[in-house]
Amino acid sequence: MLLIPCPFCGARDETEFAYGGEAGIERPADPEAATDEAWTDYLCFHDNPKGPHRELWFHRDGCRRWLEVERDTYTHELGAVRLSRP
Amino acid sequence: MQRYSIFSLLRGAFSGHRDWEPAWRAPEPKSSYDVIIVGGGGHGLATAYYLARNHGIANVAVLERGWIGGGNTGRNTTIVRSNYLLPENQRFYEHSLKLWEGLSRDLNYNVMFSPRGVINVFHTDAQRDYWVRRHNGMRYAGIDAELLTRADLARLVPALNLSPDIRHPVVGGVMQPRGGVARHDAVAWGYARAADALGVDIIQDCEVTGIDIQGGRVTGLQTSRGPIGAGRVGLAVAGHSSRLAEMAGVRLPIETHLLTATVSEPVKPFIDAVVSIAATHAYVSQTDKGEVLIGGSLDGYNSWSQRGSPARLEDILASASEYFPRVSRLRQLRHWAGVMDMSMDGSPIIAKLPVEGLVMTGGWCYGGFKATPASGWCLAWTLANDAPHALNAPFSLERFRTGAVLDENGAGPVAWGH
Amino acid sequence: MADETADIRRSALAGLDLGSRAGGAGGVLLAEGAAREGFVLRGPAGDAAFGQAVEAALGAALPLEPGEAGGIGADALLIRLGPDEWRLIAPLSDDGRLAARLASALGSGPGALVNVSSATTVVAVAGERAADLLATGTGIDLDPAAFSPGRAVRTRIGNAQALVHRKAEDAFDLYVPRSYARSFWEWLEERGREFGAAVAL
Amino acid sequence: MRRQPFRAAEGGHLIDRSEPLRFDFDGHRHEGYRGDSLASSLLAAGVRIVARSFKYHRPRGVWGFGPEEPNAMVTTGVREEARPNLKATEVPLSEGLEAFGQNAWPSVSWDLGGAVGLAGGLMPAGFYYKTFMAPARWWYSLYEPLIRRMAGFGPAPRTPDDAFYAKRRIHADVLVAGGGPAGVAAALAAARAGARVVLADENTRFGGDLLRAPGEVGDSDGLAWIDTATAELEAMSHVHLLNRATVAGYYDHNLLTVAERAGEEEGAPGAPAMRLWFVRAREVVIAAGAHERPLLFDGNDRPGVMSASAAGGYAHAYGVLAGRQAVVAGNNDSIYRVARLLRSVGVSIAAVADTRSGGDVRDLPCRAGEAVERVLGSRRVRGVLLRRADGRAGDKGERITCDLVAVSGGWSPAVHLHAQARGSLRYDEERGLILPDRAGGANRSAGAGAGRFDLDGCLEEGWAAGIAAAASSGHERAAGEPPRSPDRNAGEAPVFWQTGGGKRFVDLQYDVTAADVDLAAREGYRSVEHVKRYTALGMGTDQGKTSGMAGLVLLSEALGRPVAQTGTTTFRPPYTPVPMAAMASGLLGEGRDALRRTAADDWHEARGAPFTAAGLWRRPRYYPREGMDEAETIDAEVRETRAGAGIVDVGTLGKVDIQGRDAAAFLDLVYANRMSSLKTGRGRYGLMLREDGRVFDDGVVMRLGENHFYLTTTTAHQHEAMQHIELLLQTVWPELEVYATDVTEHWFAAALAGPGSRALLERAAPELDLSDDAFPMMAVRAATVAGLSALVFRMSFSGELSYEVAVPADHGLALWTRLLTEGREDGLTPYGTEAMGTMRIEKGHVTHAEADGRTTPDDLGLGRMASAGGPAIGKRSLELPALRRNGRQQLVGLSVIDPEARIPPGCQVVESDDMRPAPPLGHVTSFCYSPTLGRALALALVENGRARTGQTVYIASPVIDLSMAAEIVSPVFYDPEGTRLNG
Ligand SMILES: Cc1cc2nc3c(=O)[nH]c(=O)nc-3n(C[C@H](O)[C@H](O)[C@H](O)COP(=O)(O)OP(=O)(O)OC[C@H]3O[C@@H](n4cnc5c(N)ncnc54)[C@H](O)[C@@H]3O)c2cc1C
Ligand SMILES: NC(=O)c1ccc[n+]([C@@H]2O[C@H](COP(=O)([O-])OP(=O)(O)OC[C@H]3O[C@@H](n4cnc5c(N)ncnc54)[C@H](O)[C@@H]3O)[C@@H](O)[C@H]2O)c1
Ligand SMILES: Cc1cc2nc3c(=O)[nH]c(=O)nc-3n(C[C@H](O)[C@H](O)[C@H](O)COP(=O)(O)O)c2cc1C
Ligand SMILES: [Zn+2]
Repeated sequence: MLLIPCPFCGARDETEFAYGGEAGIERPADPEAATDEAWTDYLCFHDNPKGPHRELWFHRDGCRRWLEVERDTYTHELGAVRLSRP
Repeated sequence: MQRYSIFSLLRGAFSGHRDWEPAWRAPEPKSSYDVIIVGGGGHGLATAYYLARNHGIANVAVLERGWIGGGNTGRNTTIVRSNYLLPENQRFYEHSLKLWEGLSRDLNYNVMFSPRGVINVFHTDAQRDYWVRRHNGMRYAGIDAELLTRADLARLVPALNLSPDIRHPVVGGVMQPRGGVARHDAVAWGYARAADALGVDIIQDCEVTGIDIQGGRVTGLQTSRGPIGAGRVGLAVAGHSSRLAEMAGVRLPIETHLLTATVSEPVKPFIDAVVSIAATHAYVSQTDKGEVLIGGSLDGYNSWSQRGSPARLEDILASASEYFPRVSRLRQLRHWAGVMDMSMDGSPIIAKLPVEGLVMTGGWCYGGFKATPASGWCLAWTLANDAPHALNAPFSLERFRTGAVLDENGAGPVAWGH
Repeated sequence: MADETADIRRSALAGLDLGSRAGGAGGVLLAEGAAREGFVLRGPAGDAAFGQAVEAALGAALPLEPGEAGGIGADALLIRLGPDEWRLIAPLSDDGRLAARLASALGSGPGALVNVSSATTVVAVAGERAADLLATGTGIDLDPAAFSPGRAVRTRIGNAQALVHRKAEDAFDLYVPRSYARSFWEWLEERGREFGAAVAL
Repeated sequence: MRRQPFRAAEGGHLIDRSEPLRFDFDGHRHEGYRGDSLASSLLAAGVRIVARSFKYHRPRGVWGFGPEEPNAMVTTGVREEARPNLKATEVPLSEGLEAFGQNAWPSVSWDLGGAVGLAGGLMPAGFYYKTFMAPARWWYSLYEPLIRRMAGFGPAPRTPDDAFYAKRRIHADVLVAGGGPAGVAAALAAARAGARVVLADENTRFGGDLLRAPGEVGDSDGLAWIDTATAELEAMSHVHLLNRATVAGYYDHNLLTVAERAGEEEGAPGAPAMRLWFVRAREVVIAAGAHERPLLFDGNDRPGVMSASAAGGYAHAYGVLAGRQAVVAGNNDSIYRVARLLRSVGVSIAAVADTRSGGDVRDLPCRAGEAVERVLGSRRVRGVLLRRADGRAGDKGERITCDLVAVSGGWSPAVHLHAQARGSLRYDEERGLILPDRAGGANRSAGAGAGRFDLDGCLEEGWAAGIAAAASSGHERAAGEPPRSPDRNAGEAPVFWQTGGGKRFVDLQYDVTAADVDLAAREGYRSVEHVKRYTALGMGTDQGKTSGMAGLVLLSEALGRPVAQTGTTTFRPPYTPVPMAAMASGLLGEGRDALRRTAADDWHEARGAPFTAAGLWRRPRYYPREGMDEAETIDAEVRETRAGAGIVDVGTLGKVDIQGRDAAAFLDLVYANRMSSLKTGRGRYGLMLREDGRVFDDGVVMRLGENHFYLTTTTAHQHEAMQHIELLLQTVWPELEVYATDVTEHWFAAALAGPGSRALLERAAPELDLSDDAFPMMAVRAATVAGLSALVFRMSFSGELSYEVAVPADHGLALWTRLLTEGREDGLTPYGTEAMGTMRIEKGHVTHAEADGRTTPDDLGLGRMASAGGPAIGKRSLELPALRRNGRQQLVGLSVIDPEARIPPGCQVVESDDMRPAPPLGHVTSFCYSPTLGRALALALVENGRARTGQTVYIASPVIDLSMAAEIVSPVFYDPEGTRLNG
């Protein structure tokens, strides 16, 4: 069970969080202008590395902030964790 | 191929079992093959077998980075069924189920396919409407499906908790009688042996590390045992799909997730059907060896670790104990997890990729074991004809571009939501 | 006013008839805490004007440490729960006065104040084994060195989310969502068997 | 006859001879002492056959001393109370204990299943893959049921385990797994350094190997040192000592599970049967000791063949003679120690056979360079054949009479926890040991578990590990001097495994022989993982603790490749089996899923309403009436509401308070239709899409002030909607100043519906002007209703004139009862979710049955609404070709032609009523009997549905063989002009 160091609350069990997938996916600034390809890239085609991954976690049972977490998807080792909106 | 039968066993008994031949050879890789299949799980091995048997293409190698059957094929809860909602999935999985029904004899290897019935129980009106509708839809697709009352459930699964006083009481169920389980390892081994007998080279401890492409066409593979030339390449690597596709510069709408399964210590049989519980998402069966085999939902985040969280395990075991209270008297023997290829709509991809000669099967989510025969069958067809069969045409990559996704659960483009 | 509401106010635990369960003496006592007013205060922690407005209205500084529960007078609290979130807790007898002051101090500046007085039920857990009982269902470190008396955090305990206010080393107030309160109470009582949990009125 | 013929007159530090206990095994009464394990008391009683093997039903006795036991599997308790698959070595003796040998009928000593063993030749590894294939049906109808009946160890459970199981979460600086000399030293060092320590050991008493064999620490007895050290630890408030506590699993980020058999502790009445600890440790010291390895020889599974250290342990710890006359055989120095221990309790030593050439000891009948070739005796050991270990030709060997063969093949460090943590392993070729290599978490291994076999070394390593672990967790106080021992003999064992041929068992539990491993290798199952799966080696309840290494070496030999290249199978949790009930505890029923109740729930319950689930909430379906069945009652609730007035509890809807400068702009992005144009005091129905264009949620948005909104979400999606809003605010548009607060729990709400609702509300809220002008449709006002401060919205789900009244939930029941009292004379009818559902279907309103995650706004007939707003979430996806194509399924109404017909659940919509396979046109999403229209109605998603209006189709449920004709109509069946909204 992951122990995620929430920058606000401190380290908490994974069960307090909801996962949000890859972090930092840019939403096309003008969706109407985006091609189908660019738009569906944003929707469906995400990074899936075996290794370091930047991802979103929602601290549902704590500060209710979305966190950006660096985590190795193989070892589950954590890197930097920051609030998505400081 | 040395034929297996009760007589060959008797002969073996008299010769002290000294004369059994290897089930498959351990060849050195040739410098090139007409077709190379990457991934020695059930899907890869089945693909090779059907290429040789159905299409006469036997200059084929299956490259497996570890040992065959060691991926999800060797670690799943072995449920086989075709009780799907969407017509595209119904057709495909029903084709698969039909192949299962003749598989042991086809391969001359007992894969212990056991059609003991797959039951889904529901708890609310909404769930009832959904499950009955799904089974009515199966009937219209020519698939067996039944509605079960609580009395039926009590008869078929006496160990099931039908008390009205539990948190989510069971109000009824549906069943696909032809569904069941099979012996997972035997599926890999049986396909391997049959493919090998038709001339396929099964090469273990051979990791693919690169895909050679010239002029937009695949020409061969880089492997831990050196480069190997290939006319066509089929990827059947489950949770590793995105890595392999990336080697060819292709991105996939697939994420890799953790799914746990667990077994109890073995006891005498007391659960004869496969039961899935809608309220808590757990599924329970008892193997022929006697273990109660329990699965649940994903841990819910990208992972290649094959090690699940104890929190999910508590949850799965609590569900199993709630609905099979007697299970609480058993002890948990072992738990493990797999590397799941979760697609963005919960349905698979069996398709040509945007590189000439490169095709894949993947995105199997929770359900690829049951798909093994049909996935291999379709991928072999696609490789042989350079075009998808009608059965797998809907499972294209383009559907994610056009929006024509096959979202069984209506969960949207959230890989872990399916 | 407080009297007038007495007959219309109904606790989420009323249906449990705690009176009939009262009694016993064990390592931990469970009781329903008095109903309180609660307000969610939102606003930019780093904005000096916001901080000053709050301080002016409440007569106490805006707590800035995560989990810090600043006292306002004798029996009201302002707890920092998130980067831009606080919870104001006041006795019913305050009758919205603190909140009204706060609302007018915020004026049209950034920030928000939302009444959530009915949103939680207070469960008081006290006694030698109080922390052990909570530890049957929460992953936070309850060692007083890590979670000292006077502080409050939001976390998950058993089947509910809870705002946990540690009043003393062995006394906690748990603010649990109203609709979960009965299930939570029953879960707590069941887990408390190990400690001979007793119900107090 | 003496009650305990194999109990020495004295000795045994674990037993209390003053307290004899009686127990039954397979129906025979025996006696043992407090402190005994079932295994030690069975041995004391002279019971040698305690189980039958899995496949061949061979007699089996006790092999080991603790959790490594592969053989002595028993069931305790009878019938309802039976607990299968317990290891006799782990079952503490208690007064009146009833235990049974397993896998045998009628008993382990006379087992008819033994006949199976005669056909053993037909059952080599994997035989079932080779047969039972034709005819296909026979596999399932005949062979498989037979195999199922034969398989499985203990009896299937007949009842749930309803003992109390506890759980506890705890944080530690250092968790020490294993309380032998190394572990106790580590715990002491770490605790003295100031670290918060948890020390867990699976036995009833700390000491580890010192329980089995005496040793010296400092200049006193080792166990005495253990007692002193643990007493010191006990006294420290920052230390937790756990006995009978198995560290079961090592998980991510140093979370470990520890299963404490708390209920076994004496003098702890009411203690839980087990307490499952979840320890989050900064550092872990693994001091798990080592498991003794067997030797392979013909008949090595006979009752009477036993691990040497176990035989010695039974003598030392329990004063039990595992036999009268022993041959001690092995490949390392420990056999001499064992032989002396046995002799000290009165076992006569027939021979000590050491496979090595040296090691002659004068006081024992030593046989250097000799090994056991074969066991004599068919049901139990009657002797052995000893032969030269180097297998010289012409050597016929010598028969030696004995009833106990104590064997030691060396030791395998218990690397399980290290490996579970994903630490790597390395094979020490010279010592024949698999050892922990790189750690896979913040942990370190020490003592025998790390390959240090001398007591002094174990203490030293343990101490050092404790110091280091404390330091890594930030505690560096001086810990004093480490304990030392004069025992520096590492007792190394050369790699030696087998002699001769015959039936040599590798995995005693699953009856895997050396020949099976060989066969697997020849058949091409060459990976160690294939051998495991093909033969079942190591898959038993002992998970191969004793057999793993032997299997590995045999396979390596068969393949002619080094052990290091063969590798091990994967070590997985739990270390020893954990009761399901322990894992499940606290999570059954409402412990897992709280049951959410609205403020008026007590009233519904008192009124006898049956409930339905809505997410975690429960809601009343209808309010039963005297002399009416369910359908009649629901019809009455509908009719009375449409004719007069009804009231329904809508407290479960999600509610969100939205404030901030950019609130309006934000809602324009969240909802497909525009919200910024709302006037203060007015509300609007809103549609939230997912980014893929599918309808996600709907509700009403009300503007309470310039920058203040209040919105509702569906009951099902309240948490998801909140999370979605926060995601957008925090990651997509962080620059917006918007505060969203979930106020679902704060508000209770009830809807008054029906033409009579206005008059009723007028009386309840006299200050409120309810005229159409002052309070038009979709307006919101603050008011006092029934003496309570409330918010009143005018909106309608039922299609009638309707008002929703919201009050703080603490006042919810008061509002509910006061309105009902107020409305008594108007015949105000409380109605439940069934009547509500019927009325909304009559009006064609959608719910999640229609918005099922696959439908677009246009599919649901809400396309116009969605095209009204700006570039909100999900809008772009609506442009994708598949979402615009013709032929999508669209929402329609189905009006059943036969007024007597009732629609069953789960129907498909088809073109013909013959129910033969054919692609359906669509399916029913919601259905009801409409008392208003006097026929059954349905909402359905039908291919090109809107264009089919007027066509006749069939609603069908093949699983119950029922179909009926229906006409496709507009989904708004009732009052399409909306005139009734005005009352
Ligand atoms: C816990 C669990 C329960 C499940 N339950 C069910 C169920 O009940 N019913 C059901 O139908 N499905 C179930 N599934 C899903 C099912 O197991 C899989 O979908 C299916 O077995 C996948 O088979 P495969 O052949 O595609 O993949 P795998 O068996 O995983 O084979 C892929 C192979 O590719 C190899 N590989 C990867 N990368 C490379 C490389 N670079 N070079 C060479 N080889 C490579 C891997 O080593 C692996 O052996 C479950 C899965 C899990 C994990
Ligand atoms: N050749 C020999 O004679 C020989 C060989 C090996 C060890 N030994 C002796 O054994 C001792 C080794 O000391 P040590 O402290 O390293 O080991 P130990 O075997 O004395 O103690 C390990 C303890 O950990 C317990 N344990 C193991 N796994 C556990 C788990 N998962 N959860 C809870 N408890 C667990 C065991 O039951 C045991 O009590 C020394 O006295 C050494 O001399 C002798
Ligand atoms: C259907 C099924 C039944 C299993 N039964 C057992 C069993 O009886 N004993 C056991 O040790 N493992 C059993 N396993 C688990 C395997 O030992 C192993 O954990 C799993 O295949 C995953 O492989 P890994 O642990 O080597 O990664 C079973 C696995 C499956 C899929
Ligand atoms: Zn947080």
